[in-house]
Parts: sequence; structure tokens; C-alpha cells
Amino acid sequence: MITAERKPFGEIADMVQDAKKLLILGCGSCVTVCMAGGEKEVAMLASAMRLANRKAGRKADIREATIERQCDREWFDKVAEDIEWADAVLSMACGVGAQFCGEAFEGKRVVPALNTKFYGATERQGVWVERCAGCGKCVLADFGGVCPIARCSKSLLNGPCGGSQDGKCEVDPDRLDCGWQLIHDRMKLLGLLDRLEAVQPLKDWSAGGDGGPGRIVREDATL
Amino acid sequence: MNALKSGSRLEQVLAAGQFAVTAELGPPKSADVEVIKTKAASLKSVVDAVNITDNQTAIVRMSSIAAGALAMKEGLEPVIQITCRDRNRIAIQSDVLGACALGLRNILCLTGDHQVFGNHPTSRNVYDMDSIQLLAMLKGMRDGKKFACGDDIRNGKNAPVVEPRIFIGAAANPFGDPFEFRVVRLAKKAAAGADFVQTQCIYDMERFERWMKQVRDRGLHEKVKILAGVTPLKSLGMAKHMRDNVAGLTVPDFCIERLEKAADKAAEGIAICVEQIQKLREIPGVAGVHIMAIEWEAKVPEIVNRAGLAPRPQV
Amino acid sequence: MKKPGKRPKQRLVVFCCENSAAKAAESAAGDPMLKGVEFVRVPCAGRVEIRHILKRIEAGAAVLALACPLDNCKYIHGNRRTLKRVDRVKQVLKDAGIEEGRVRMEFLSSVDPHKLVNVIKEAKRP
Amino acid sequence: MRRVLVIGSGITGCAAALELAHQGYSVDVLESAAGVGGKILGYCCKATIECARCGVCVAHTRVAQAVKHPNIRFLAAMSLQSVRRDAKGFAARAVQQHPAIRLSACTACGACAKACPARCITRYNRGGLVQYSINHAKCLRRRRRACAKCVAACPAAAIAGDGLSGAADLSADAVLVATGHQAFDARGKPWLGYSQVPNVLNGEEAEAILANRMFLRGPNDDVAFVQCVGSRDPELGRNYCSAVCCAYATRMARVIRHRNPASNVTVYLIDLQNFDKTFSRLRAQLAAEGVRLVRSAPSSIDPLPGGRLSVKREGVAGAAAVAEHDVVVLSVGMGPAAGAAELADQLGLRRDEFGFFEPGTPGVFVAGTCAEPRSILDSIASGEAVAAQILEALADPGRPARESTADNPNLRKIKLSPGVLVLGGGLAGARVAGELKALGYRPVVLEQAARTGGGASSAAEFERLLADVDVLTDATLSRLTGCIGSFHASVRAGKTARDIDCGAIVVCTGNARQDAGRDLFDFDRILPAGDLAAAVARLPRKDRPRAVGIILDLKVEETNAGTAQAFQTALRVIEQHHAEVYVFLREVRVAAKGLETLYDDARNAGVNVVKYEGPLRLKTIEDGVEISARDALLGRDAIILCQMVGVSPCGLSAAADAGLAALLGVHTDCLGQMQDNNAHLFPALSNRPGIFLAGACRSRYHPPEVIADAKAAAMRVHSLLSRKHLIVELSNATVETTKCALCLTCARTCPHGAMTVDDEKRKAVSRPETCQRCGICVGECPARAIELPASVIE
Repeated sequence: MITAERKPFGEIADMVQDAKKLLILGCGSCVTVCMAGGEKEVAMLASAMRLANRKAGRKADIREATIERQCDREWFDKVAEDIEWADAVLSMACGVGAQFCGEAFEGKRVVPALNTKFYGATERQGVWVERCAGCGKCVLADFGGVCPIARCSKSLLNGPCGGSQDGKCEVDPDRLDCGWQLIHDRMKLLGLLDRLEAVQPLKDWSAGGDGGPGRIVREDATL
Repeated sequence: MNALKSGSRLEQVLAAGQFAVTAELGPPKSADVEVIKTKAASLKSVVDAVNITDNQTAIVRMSSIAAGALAMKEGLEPVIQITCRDRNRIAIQSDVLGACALGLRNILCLTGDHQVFGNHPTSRNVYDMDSIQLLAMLKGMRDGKKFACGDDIRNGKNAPVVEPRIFIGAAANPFGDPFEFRVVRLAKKAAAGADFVQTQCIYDMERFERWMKQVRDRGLHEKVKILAGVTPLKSLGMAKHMRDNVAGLTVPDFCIERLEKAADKAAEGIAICVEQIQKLREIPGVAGVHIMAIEWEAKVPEIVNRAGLAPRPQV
Repeated sequence: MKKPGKRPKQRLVVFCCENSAAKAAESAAGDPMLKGVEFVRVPCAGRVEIRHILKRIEAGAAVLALACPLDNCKYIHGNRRTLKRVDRVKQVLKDAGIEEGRVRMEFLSSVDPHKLVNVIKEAKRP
Repeated sequence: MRRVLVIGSGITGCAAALELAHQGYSVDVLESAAGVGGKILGYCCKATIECARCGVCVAHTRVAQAVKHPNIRFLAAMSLQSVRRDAKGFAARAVQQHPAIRLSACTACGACAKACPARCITRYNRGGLVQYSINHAKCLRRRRRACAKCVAACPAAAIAGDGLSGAADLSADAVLVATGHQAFDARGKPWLGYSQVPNVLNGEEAEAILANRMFLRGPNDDVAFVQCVGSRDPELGRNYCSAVCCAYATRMARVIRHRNPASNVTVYLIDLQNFDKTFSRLRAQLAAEGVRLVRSAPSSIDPLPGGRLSVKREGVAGAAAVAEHDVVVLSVGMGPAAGAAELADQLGLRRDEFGFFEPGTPGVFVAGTCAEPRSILDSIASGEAVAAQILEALADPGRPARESTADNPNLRKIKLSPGVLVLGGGLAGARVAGELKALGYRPVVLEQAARTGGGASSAAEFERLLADVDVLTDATLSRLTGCIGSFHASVRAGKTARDIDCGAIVVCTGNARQDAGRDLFDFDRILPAGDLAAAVARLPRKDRPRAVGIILDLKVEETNAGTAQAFQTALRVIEQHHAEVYVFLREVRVAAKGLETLYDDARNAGVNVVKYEGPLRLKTIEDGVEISARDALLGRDAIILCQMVGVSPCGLSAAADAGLAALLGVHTDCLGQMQDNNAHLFPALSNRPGIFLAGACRSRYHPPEVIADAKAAAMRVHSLLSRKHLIVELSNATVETTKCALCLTCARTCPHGAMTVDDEKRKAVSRPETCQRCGICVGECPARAIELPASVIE
């Protein structure tokens, strides 16, 4: 999923301080799962805004809504009226949803309440970890299913640097596993250790973010 | 190795089967040329070549090529370090051409310390490639006479091919994990194009010897010249810091104990270093020693002398 | 879309876990300190949601969440979950510039009615 | 219907009565006091923000449940006059000592208290236990005055009119003695000033004060606790450890410090017993919170002008040391209750040298603190265990009342599988299987090793316990699905795979000791203490060690089990091989029956006991292993050369199998052992309904404790499965399909494993039989998709 964290309250409040009518719009998919922008987070942020406004003597109407996904245009229909009503929409979706909301309602100011972080998985309740860097050309098959680009701090393709110690990465030994230790262990388990002896050539980064804004077209699905 | 690849002094010493000695020179954190002059003065004629570090530990310093050119003027032979952290394949190839044009003949390929350790931790890193890919790229430039993209190294269709003639080095860390992969890394570096390697500083002799055995078992010492790294311990504090805070380094207890007992910690540190060099010379496959006297360049002559490595051979 | 509910002004709302504070409150019934306090019984402190607390604070009340002592939750860790939620509410209040003391959490067991009276006394103190 | 007479309504009696009543037994509980519940009524909660696991609150819950149970009749203010065996069992006569309120009829309306002119009727209302009782000393009828105002006022006819002359003839198939204990009368040590000097309290008085107030006297008091008053004292004829005093004193010390961090609290002690699995954490907290532990037994307590107390003790190197305190609490030990001798005569019970009851005679059972000093939680375990024993002895596992679902669409009837899976074939597993077999079940025992036996125990006993039991050796659990009442276990035994359906699972997998000492053991000179005696005996005579060391407390706080093993080993080595034996320990852990005497026997036999402090080092040299440590008593370093050294594995016990815990969905605690640190789960419950725990996997190591654990676990299984059907109300958590994001937060946060994902409905669902209606999932769901019908809050 795309993981995100809510921005500090002060930053959000500054962005929307001149909105007299504010819609806080949650998203029901990834950011609900990673507890950053689901219905509960919307309610919590709305409470904080109301309390802060009251304290500061500001008058502002706040509406709350959460739609299934902000990355699909259709779901916005349900809240079209609220969006029309609002001076500003505070999107609690990832950067994708927040932008898409603005595209769906051109002329409406949409501001993000979240910082979008990475493609991640739930390690355990309350902990999300990065697993994919979206390089556009998946190399997992060569590395036993462990991505050297996302999981090595330096995205090394040919083995661990000298900072691998006791399975941990020197960049943050308390929290980070050495991605290459994981690759090594997995390849060993799979009996494929010898494959790591091949020198990996330079990677084509143009398939991912370095190739400009991405676009996928499924010809069979388009008309 | 009959025909020399670069003709550098370091290459010649190693080719002649002499026990090579290299040292390290950290460029200044300013545009101050005097720093290079002072450090060079103590290293001149004492060692065969001197590594010029590339923004080591991700702290901004004078560029290694510029500092290397200045050091050369002072009579040293530089080994230019290049890391993958700050430049992409375009910039690095451009730098290599430039270095070569300035007469610099040795280039050492490194992945580079992560920027979080340095003074610009919020910067963006590059890591367009890793050190092994860098080695392969440089070998391709020298031997294949082509850029990484496949184009010939020439100024135009009819212009001559002028490839960089360089002696290519790499680093090796026998102390990182996973231990059994360490020798594989060396093999990959040799395969990618390393002519020589310098190791991380060695205190844990037992682990180094185990690693060297693996190296010899694979015959790697015959493909690539191995210079064992040493760092004299300046003080007890430094020894403890190296033991506790530097990933990929083990400082054995006996070193700490010796320093604890010694009245003159610095002298004891030098003594330990000299003993280590003598032990390293005994290990088959070790072709030289790389003395990394961190901000202590002045002590290198004493170490080289006491280790019986002076004077350096003329080539 | 929701708008803040209109509730009569409450001075103190106490969320009481049925397994501890609610029993203590029964034992302490009649104590003058408990007068005017609104008790909300919950099967476990872990049932209390952030929105429940915020809603009451928005309505002008102070909230006291009472849970079993840590490691003494009948449902293992309902109290720890609520502790985290109360911390979150505090953050929301801090963000909004509201005094964090508007929400408090205390831990007491079913056999400590005197402690219940004591924490309510503390919570009522302006 | 089977009938059992329980003598004593304390927590042990109530715990046992509840189990028996649940099985359809009719239980009479005789109580000589005016109110029921026994000692716990006067004990305080010892939690700071963290539970101290004293058990006072859970004990109240149990007593309250017992009071409400229709099959249990409480006979308060009555005592046993006579008892004799007859053809059917026992015929007993109990006499009313003074007027009392019948709990079963009382509605707790309070009319009697209002009507009483002498104000002698008091209300007890704490921890969900509400009861009125008549204070006999103040009652007018005691003074032969005609007063029946309470009788008249009671709308429920719960107070008998004839007060003093009542008597009851009771018949019973079995008698359970649960008469509890009596605290040592500290006047027996006059130099400590009890009852002479103001502000010198005993432990029970301190408990009673803190049960009702925040402080013993004032918030700034300097408080001292004096341990081992009337226990571990041969001169008083009380040469046993009272097992609970270290617990209550240190827990109260923490409470006092917590309530006023500026107050000084000191505990004078000899050894700190390891009374709980969270003990090491508690010790760290004591240190962090500044509770002073002073190793000394005070020699006198005297009043000072101004009201403070002067406490004299022997200080360092024999010099006297004096400290001043405001309040001193004497931690009085447990002794046999008054009347124990008489009761023993009536029932033909034997008593040990200190007056505690020995295990019963046919038809007569003993449990709780009348048998040995026990904590509240251990008393509950003892009560559950003895219930199983009674069911087995009467060869009648009972039959719980059947509930009907016919006219309630909100109820669902779920069939319970009668199968039981026991994981582990060690002491606990074999015991559980044996108990279950006796209760009519056909358990399947899974043993990871090639044979059953686990740690150390006699082969014959294993054979007896496991006869006719389906035992799979070399077997592991590979998958578990389902929930309480119908688990499906996939098992690999040797090369074959097998599926087992069962209604309940008992985990008895012990602990992984082999991993623990790997950095110490060379298995030649340094080996696990448990293997030491056998290893010495295996050596040829000429190679036998001249000196043997046994080391406890090396890495973790030692338990009773380690101490028992150490001294038993020491005695064996001395007797059989005449070697010198040194036992190194930090504390003498003797908080279980017989251990203090074992400790004395060992010392009398010549075992050298070294109490050490600070680090202990083992150095292997040519002719043995050098043990060096600082002798805490002599205050100097001790270096002892031993040819063989045993290191107590109990002290090195490692975590339970984390993989198994995850597979079972069972939580582990701060030590990595199974079962949360949670008094509600004690003894046998896990966080997952239907999965029970016994023995070392939940940190019970001492064999008598393990056996009690196994019985209690069997009782829990029986209590569940004997119902045949589970009747559940459909008031569990519900999930709104359109809102559920399938994020799995509920499944991850439900402590009971009740939430799963229904693939067809594309939403999370809760299992009604597992859901405990706590609402944690509702509180956590980020999509607000879950509701708990039983608790709707707006």
C-alpha cells in the first residue's frame, strides 16, 4: 500500500486558516489501513480544528467525509456537494488522492493533510515498513525476493557495503536490517547463493522515477 | 602483467613484486592549499602512493581530483578516490577523463559513506551505481575504450580514441557481515576490473587471516594486489570509539588493554601498528600495506621506518 | 458529514471500565465527590474511542478515562490501547491549543473505591 | 446430586466451591465469621499504574461469583460441631454461633442496617462483593436482650429470628478443608514493640489501612517493613518461609512510594523471595523508585520522644546501626489457623511439624493456606486443583446445568468437540493428560522429542499417567485453525501427518533450557545443575571431583525450583561421593513447603553456602574451574576451585518457543514465556479462549507447583467441555460490510483471536464463541466499521 503520516497540526492549520468552510476528506483505502487518513483520523482532525478555531475565536464550518478511494474519480460523486460547498478541501489521502481531488474539482483549493511516505507493508500492528521503491523494472527474481533498491540504504546491486554488521545497517542499526544480509540469507535458503557472484550491470533507472512522470496504458482496457 | 596498464609508480612497485606502502591524505575542509602542502611534506618519499579521499564520511572537503593535482605538485603520487554517493555515471566518467588529463594515474572506486553520517544529512544521494559497477565502467573505459553507453571515447568521428590509462583500485572490508560473502565481494571486484585493493583497517588479525585463506583458496591474490589496511591508534578513546561506533570494525580487547596499561598511549599505538604490519607481511598474498593515519600523517614516516619498510624502492 | 453534537454542558465525564472503576464507583456511591459527575460505563477501557472523548471535550466537558491497572485488564491490553488513544487525544488538544489536562487517564482496580474518589477529586480541581 | 462440604469461605474455598457448583455439585460453605470471603476482605490493591499481581481484585470477583451461584449455600457465623463418616459419606452438624444474615436470600437492600438500634450491621461493598454482616460483639441479642428489629425489617427474610440457637445437619460426599491461616502474633517478639509502641503495625493492619486510605498514616511518613517476623525462625518453632511476606511488603512499599515519591520506604530483610514471574522487573522497579532494601533483622524497635521510632539492627562488621522511621510494619508470617488441631482430630487429618495440614484422608481434602503458606493467586490455583481432585475421587465428573436456546433467537448453540490436545509430554503434560483421563476424556499428547518425560521424573509415574493415552512422539503442531470448542490441529508425527479435532488445547511445552546456557556450558566441567549429580556418578571413582560448585542466580533471579534442585543435588553428591560442595547464591529462595528444612539439612550435612553479590566469574584452569565472586556476608572476595560446576538451568530458563506461541496465537510475557503478566489469567488461562497453559511454559518450575498447575488446567478444560454445548449470545462485535477496508487491524488487535476475515462476505467477522465483548476492535477500527451491540456509546 501507499503509506503516509499525518502532517503536524500546526502545518495543516496554517494551510487552511483562511477557509471559512472546510471539508476534511478521508480516503478509505491505503491510508485507512495505515491509520493516517481513514474515517477516524478525519474525525480526530476535525475535532482538533474545531477546538483550535474556538480557542482562537475563529469562525469556520467544518464538514467531515470519507470516500472509498480518492484515486478513483467516481467516488468523489458522493461528496460533490460538500466539495462545492467548501472553500477548501483538506485531503487526507496520499499525494495521489489529494492531487486527483483537485483535478476532479478544478478551481477548488485542495490541500494535503498527509505526508506520503513509501510503498510499504504492515510489519505488525502500528508499524509500516518500506518494501518497494517503484523502480519500474523489478529485480526481485535476481535477489531471492528481497529488493536491494528499497531495502539497502545505498541501493547497492552487487553486495553489502562495509556497514553491514550483525545483520543491521549502519545507517540505523537499531531499526534497519541490512538489506543485503536479508538477500544473502534468502539466497542461501533457496540454494542460489552462487547467483550473487555475477556482476550486476548498470541499472536502467529510466523505467521508474528517473524517466519522468510515469504512465501505464493497457491497450486492451482502453477504447 | 607485462605491459603496464597505467604506468603509475604504484603499479610499477606492485608489478616488480615489491611490498607496497600507501598512505592516506584527507583534503582540507576549505580552499586552503597549505594543509595539503604540510601533510604532503611528511609523506613525500616515505610511501609509494597516497590516497586522496573523496568527501570522506560525507563531510564536504576539497574535491579529490583538485587535491590530488596539488599533491602531485608536492611530489606525491596520488590515488584518487571516487565514490558513487554524489555523482551519476555522467559526472564520474567526465571526472575520470579530467583526472587523467591532469596526470593522475590511480583511481580507487568506492561506494561511499551514507550521507546521514556527514554534515549534509538531508541531501539526496545518487547511487546511480555501486562500487563494482563503477569498477566495471572504468575498466570498460580503459580496456574497452568505450563509455558506459557504448560510445567510443573520442572527440568526433575522425578524432583519435584517447582512453584514460588508469590503475584501478577498490576497497575490501573483511570485517563486515555476512562474513562468507566478503570474499565473494572481492571476487566480484576482481572480475569487474580491480587491479589492486586496499582493505579496511585491520585489528582482528585472526579474522583477517581467515579471510585471506578464503582469498587464496579462490586464487584472488593472483588476480588482484591486496594491500592490508592499518590505522595507528592515537589514544584509548579512539580505540574505544573504533570498537564501539565504527561498523565493520573489531578492535580486540588486547589492544585496548595494552593502551590502558601504557603510560604513553600514542607511542603504544604506534608500537601496536608496527607489530601489525610485521605480522601482515608474513601472510601469503598480502602485497602491501595501506597506512591510514587519520589526521596523524606526521607519524607515517616513523611507522614505515620502524616496520623496516624504508627506504622505498626507486622505480 | 457530521456536525458537532449539542450536548448540555458537563463538568466531568468519567469513562468507567465495568471490571474496575464501575465497581469502585458502586462502592463509593453516595460520596459527595461523585456528585454531578457523568459516568459512562464501558465493558473495557479499550472500548473508548478517541471520538467519544473528543466529542465530550468539544461539548465543554473534561474527560477522565478510568482503566484497570496495566497488566490487569480482563481483556489483556484494552487499557494499554486506551492509554495510547488518550495520548493521541492529548496531542490533538495540544495541536488545537487546548489544555491537555482536559483529558486524563487513571488506573485503579475494583477494590479501590477510595482511590476513585481521590482521582475524581484531582480531576475536578481546576 | 453430589454434595460437598467446604469448611472456610476464603478465596480457596470459594474457588473450589465455584468449580464444583459449576459441575452441578451442591456445595455448603461453612464460615465461622459473620461475613464470607475470609482474609482478602482486609487486603488492599497493590497496583501503582501497573498491577502488582497480588490477586486481591480477582479474588473479590470469585467470591462475589460464588455468593451468587445457586448451587452454593453459605453458612456464615456457623462452626463445625461434629462430623462423622457414614455409609454415604459424611454427616456433619454445624451450630450457629451468633445471628447471621443468609447471603443467598439477602438482596443487599440495607433495611436491616437502618433498623438496627445498636448499629451493629455493617455493609461490605468492594470489588463487586456486596454483603451485610452482623457484628456480633455489638449485637443486643448477645446481651440476651430481646431485639429482632433487623429480622422484622428484612423484606427477604434473610435473617433468622432465633439467632443464637440455630444448628444445621449437613450431609456430604466429601469434605474440603480450606480454613486458611492465622498471622503470627507479633507480641511473641516483644522487642519489636508490637501492641506496645504506637505506629508499629503488623502486615494485616497495614493492608487494611491501605485498603481504605491512600497512606498508612500521612503522606510524608518514613515507613519501614521488617521481614520474617514469625517465619524462618527456628527459635519460635517456625522454621519455614511464609512465602507471601516479601510479596506483600515490597508491593506495599512500591504503592507508598508511588503515592508520594518523596517518602522514604525501607525494607529490612534476610532474603528476597522470588514470588512472581515478574519479580526481576519488580526488583528493578524497587531500585529505580528508591525503595531501600537493607539486609538485616532489626533487634529492637523503640519509641523516640516526638513519636518517631528507632530501629536498631546489626550493621556492617557487627557494629550496631540505628535508623529512625515514622511507621514500622512487621511482615508477620502465616501460621496454622486457630482450631486447626481440633479440626484435625475431628477429621482424622495429620499436620506437619508446624501445624499445617498434610494432604487429606479418603473423602477429606485440603487446600489453600491451611496446608502451607500461599499467595492469593496460588490459593486460587489450589482451589481449582482440589476441585478436580474431588471430582476424580468421587468418580463423578458432574454435569453442568443445561441451558436452553429454544425460545431465544439471540442465542446460538455451538457443539463442543470432546477432544483435548495436550502439547508436551513432560511432567506437566503427563499430569494434565492423567487428570483428563480420570475425568473421562481421551486426550492426545504431542511430544516433540522421541519419548515423553521432559525434564526429570520417574519413568514409572509417567507410565501410570500416560497409560491408555494417545501419545504422539517426535510430533509437532504445524497448523491450527478454528476456535474454542472446535480447534483443528494439523500435526506432524514422525513421517506421518495427522489432523486432530479438539475442543480445547493445553500447552505444557516447558521451556527451552538447552539454548540458555550455551555460552557457559562445556558439558564437561561446567554443565546444567540438573545433570550434575548423574554426571558425577558416571565418572570413574578416581576421576570424581574433590569439590563441586553449584551456581544459582547467575543471570536471572532463581526460583524455588532451582534452590530445591541445588540442595538436593548437593546432598546427593556429599552422601554418595563425599565431595566438598559449594552452593553460590544471591538469595536463599525457600518460599515453598519443605525448602527451608532442606536448606538446613544441606548446611548440616556440610554444604558450604556462599551468598554472593556483584558479578560471578567462572574460569576454566588446568585442574578445574575457578569460581570467583564477592562473599556478601563476609564482605570479601571468595575464590573456590571446583572440579565440576553445575549452573542452575532454572535460573537460565529461556523463553518459550516463540514460533509455537505465534502459531497458537498465545501471547508471551516480559520474560518471553507464554501467558501475559495478567492476574485474570492465573493459573491456567491464555489470551485465547480454549487454549490453556500449565507448567514451565508459563514459568512454573517447582514440581509441586507444576502438579497444581496441571490439575487446575485439567479442571478448566473439564469446566469447558463438560457442558457439551456452548451457548453464546449473538451480541458479539458486528462489522459493516461497506465500511470494512479489510485492513486487518481488528484481527491484529483482538486479544482473543476472535476476528477473522470472511472471504465471501469480503469483510471482517467476529466469532461469537470467542468474542469477549470488550470492544477493543471497535476502538481500533480505522474505518469505524465495527459496532458492539452490547455497548453502544455515542
